Amino acid sequence: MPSTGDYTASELLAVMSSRLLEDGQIVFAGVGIPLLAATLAQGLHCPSLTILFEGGVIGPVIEPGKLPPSTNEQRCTIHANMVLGSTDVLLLLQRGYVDVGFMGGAQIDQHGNLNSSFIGDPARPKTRLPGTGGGNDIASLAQMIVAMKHEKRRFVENVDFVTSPGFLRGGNSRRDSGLPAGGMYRVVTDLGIFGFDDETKRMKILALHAGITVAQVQENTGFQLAAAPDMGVTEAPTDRELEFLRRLDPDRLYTA
Amino acid sequence: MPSTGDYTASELLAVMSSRLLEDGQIVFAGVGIPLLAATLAQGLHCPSLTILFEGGVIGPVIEPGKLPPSTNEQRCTIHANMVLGSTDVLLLLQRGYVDVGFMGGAQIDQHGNLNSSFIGDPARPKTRLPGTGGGNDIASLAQMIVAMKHEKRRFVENVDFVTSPGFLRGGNSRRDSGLPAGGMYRVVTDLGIFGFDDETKRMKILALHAGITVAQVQENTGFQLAAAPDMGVTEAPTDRELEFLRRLDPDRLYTA
Amino acid sequence: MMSPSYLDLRRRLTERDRSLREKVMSLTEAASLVKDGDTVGIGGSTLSRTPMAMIWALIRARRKTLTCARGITSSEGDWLLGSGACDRVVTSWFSQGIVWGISKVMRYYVESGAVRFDEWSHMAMGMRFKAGAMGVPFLPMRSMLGSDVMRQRPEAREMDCPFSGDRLLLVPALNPDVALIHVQRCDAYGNAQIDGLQFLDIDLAMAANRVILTTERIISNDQIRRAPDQTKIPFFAVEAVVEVPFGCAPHECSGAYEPVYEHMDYYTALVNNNPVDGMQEYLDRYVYGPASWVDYLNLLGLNALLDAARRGRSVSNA
Amino acid sequence: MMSPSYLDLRRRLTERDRSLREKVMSLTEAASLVKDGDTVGIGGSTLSRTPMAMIWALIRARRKTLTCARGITSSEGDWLLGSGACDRVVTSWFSQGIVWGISKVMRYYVESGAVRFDEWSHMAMGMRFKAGAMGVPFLPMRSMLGSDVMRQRPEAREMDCPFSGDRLLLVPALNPDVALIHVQRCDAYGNAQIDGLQFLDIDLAMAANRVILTTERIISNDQIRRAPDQTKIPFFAVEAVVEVPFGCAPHECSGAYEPVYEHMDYYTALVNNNPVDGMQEYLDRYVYGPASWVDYLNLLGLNALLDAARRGRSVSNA
Repeated sequence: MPSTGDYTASELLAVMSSRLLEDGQIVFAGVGIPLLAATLAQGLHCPSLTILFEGGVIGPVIEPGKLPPSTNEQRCTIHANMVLGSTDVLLLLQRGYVDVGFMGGAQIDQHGNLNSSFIGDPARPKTRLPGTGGGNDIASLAQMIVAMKHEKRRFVENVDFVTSPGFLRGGNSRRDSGLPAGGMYRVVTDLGIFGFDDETKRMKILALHAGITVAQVQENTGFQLAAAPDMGVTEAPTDRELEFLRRLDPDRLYTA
Repeated sequence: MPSTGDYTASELLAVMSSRLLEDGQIVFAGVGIPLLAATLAQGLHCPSLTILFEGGVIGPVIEPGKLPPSTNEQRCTIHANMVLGSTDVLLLLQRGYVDVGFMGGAQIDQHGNLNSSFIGDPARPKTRLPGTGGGNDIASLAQMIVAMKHEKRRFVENVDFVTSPGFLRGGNSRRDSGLPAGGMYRVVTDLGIFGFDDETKRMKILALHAGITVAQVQENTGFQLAAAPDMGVTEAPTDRELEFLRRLDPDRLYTA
Repeated sequence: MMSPSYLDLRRRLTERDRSLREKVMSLTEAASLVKDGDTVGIGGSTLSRTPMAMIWALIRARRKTLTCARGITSSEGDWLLGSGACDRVVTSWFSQGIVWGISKVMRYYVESGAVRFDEWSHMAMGMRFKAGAMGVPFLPMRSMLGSDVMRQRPEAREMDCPFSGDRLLLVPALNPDVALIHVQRCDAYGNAQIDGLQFLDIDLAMAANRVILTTERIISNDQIRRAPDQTKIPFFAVEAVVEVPFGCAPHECSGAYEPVYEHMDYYTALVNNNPVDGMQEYLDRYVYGPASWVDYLNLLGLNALLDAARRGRSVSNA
Repeated sequence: MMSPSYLDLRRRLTERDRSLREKVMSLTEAASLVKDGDTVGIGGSTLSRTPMAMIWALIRARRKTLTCARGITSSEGDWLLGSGACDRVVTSWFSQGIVWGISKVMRYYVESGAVRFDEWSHMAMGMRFKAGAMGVPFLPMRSMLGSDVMRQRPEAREMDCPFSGDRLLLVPALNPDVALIHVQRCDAYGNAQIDGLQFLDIDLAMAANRVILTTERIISNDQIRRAPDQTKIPFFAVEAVVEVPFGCAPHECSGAYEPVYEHMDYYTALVNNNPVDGMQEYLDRYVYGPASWVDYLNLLGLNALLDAARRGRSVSNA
């Protein structure tokens, strides 16, 4: 039996982001924390949540202990309602079928732009990262939840490279670039839950996890973070949530 | 046993057009005479001819006595190599996979344009015909063979309405309209075989069936037909061809 | 048919309950999901997998001013025009089928100007549904160019390709309010499997704002999940599931039955002889008269249905 | 990668013998169909249905300056870069897989400037193959807009939609010289069936000028004709058929085997430790060394293969 307070940062991320999902939604989930969190939500409070995977899967059933190593492998298809082409599943985003895109992130900025392409100058990069995959498509076409570790090097004022668009340069710049739908909805970290100002589209603190202070968050963030006036404190992961998670990922593939 | 000379106009059309096909070709065939002729060619001199149907069929085997009533029904799919969406099979034309498009025609003009939409002024038509179906797509994107009865009302100077493009207004007008590929190759009628002048793109007589005169053809044609300098005479349908056809269509569904 | 904005198009999907829920209902209930004036996409082609039972139910529900879009239109188009349910047809071809020739019903209504017949090439119909399914406002294609079919469709636009300089035709997305599609089998949620010819149905289903499925039989969701790569339409596109054996009669359903040719012969003779009175007689006797679809089938005759089924099986077992 | 004219594109198809003919050959013979400098489209995605045996054969044939295009690139991309076969990658993502993290081989070659990495979104890769398959010069889409991914790709063009006024991105068709695709089964002519995830393979096959199929097993044309609606790639697109059981190892083939994880662990540790020498050691031992693909499999070990097959079956029977 886990006791409250006894969980990893990854478990915290999974639990907190799972609570943001609502029953009946269609969620386009990446592998890792998003997959775990969506499955957790489905198991506990969203029985009719539908999960989509980029490999081309609609409505799979993730079996405890049999987590897929990517969203492009046959394990993702077990007991699914439909298996279709990768382009076709991505087009569901464009057609407007998807309520929430749910991804991890390597680097994010004040406007919710994500970088998974380059560290340093893209012309002569220090590090060539893997690239966008479907991330750009998901972030361009759906409301987004991003789950990631909160570190200063990951929360930067402006990303070196906008791989997956948040609100671009803030204000209406996203809409004006040809992206009228979707946008960053929530960023979930091991320190708190973040949203975006309706007008400026800058990131703001919505809630902090128990025991975390604004100063701590600011210290780990490369730009100035406003706090929502009604900023709250999240409820710690419950035993029920943690038990479910640990049954799901007994080998701690994604929750170590 | 049929004796030479003892055949219907439809049989003549089927035999004459079947001889224009070459082994190894991919033929997009309409129902009726084209289907019969392609199957006849496959049976007698083109063993590796591949037939496509608009309904979404690649490489069917047409069984004698089981002719499909359209190219959109399950009979078309018997022993086929592939069944695919209608758009996908039509896109094979656009991609360039098809050697020959092979259709019947209701009305044709001097430049090989086909009309299957309107008789009379399209704004207040005397007769609303069924329309293009895939005819426009086939004629726009492939080399065409058209098999039809030779009557003055069907061979007109300019069709009332260009449903399926031949060479449009002749010369380079087809290419200049955005149709760089394909075009009318042969028109086969119960009087002869017709081609098109390389420059003017006007219809000309390539060969007449035995016993048919140029005067007879001209009499049944609503525009002036030139004769190719090397105009020939076709060889009458052979017993072998007629026997094959009659086995294929014992109920004379398409050869009455 | 003014195309809605992209955000409106998305909103029409997200307003629906897209959760995995049962949606089995009667033909009458399903018919109530279609409103007068709707654009209705019709699955199948010519005599194949036509959602006849659903069209029959729409006519009984006295729907009016529908715009009906189908790749290839056949005698179901007659019914829609002759009953007054439809006053605009968007299609590439409208005839009763090659065996029976051109539809006199279509001619009567179109030539008199009572019904509008928008002609597109078959591929253009496919591209329009595909654009709708993809969530883009148009797709480019290389046919219809230069023809009078194009000239009659100012809704399509010519373009010189910015990459190649090629002349292209851009055809606008067609997103029907509702698609009527008949399948061999689906589950109670609407996950559908389709055997044999698919026609334009997959793109039509994804282009439509919602799908009404009729099905030869309802199977369990477990059966669907055993072969998810055989699912052709996902449940969340579907708003209604109606189990209707012989739901395409007198047309065919691949692997289940061929057309009921006797009835087609009787029907075409009747309506072509007199497109108005003949059709009225047919509708009174076969559409408004029967108490149920099964009663309609009874009028076709069990013997004729079993013969059609025997021929259908023999084709798929050939 | 200058795109050929439409007529050239068509000519490259019509020059081929597209008749129904047997085209079964060895990996070595199939490799000879690929020329230095070709653009090669690679089927499958990440660790799934990767045509590993064919890539292995291309490296042994010492192909150079290939441009390799794939939706999601994994360790097969390492092989192509590390062997010098490929100097340009067109993809949306290049990593060894989430379990092993970012590819140090990719980093070494891309960061040093030796290899060009053209990044597109995954949907853009799909649209580019789809445009190629459809025979149009571009397709419109609604993502990549506003991002730096778009800014790095002047080959794509923004457009204000003439219908809706919406901003769209037009992505150019990608028509590879050759596509390498692994399938569960096909006949000797190349009619292919694919189980489970299809990825971008159907569009890739139709976009390419010719397809080299590797297959777990060759089945009879009779079997194909019994279920023609299960054929996913038509024979006339295919130029070579090579029967290669375990042809995706150490990656997976749906329903047949899962990845050989032990070997992936060994491989990634070796090459990430030293992307040049480690890769050379791997290539010498596993690619250039073995006399045949079966010998390569022997180095992976029969026990590991049977375990992967047991896991693959258990997934498909779950």
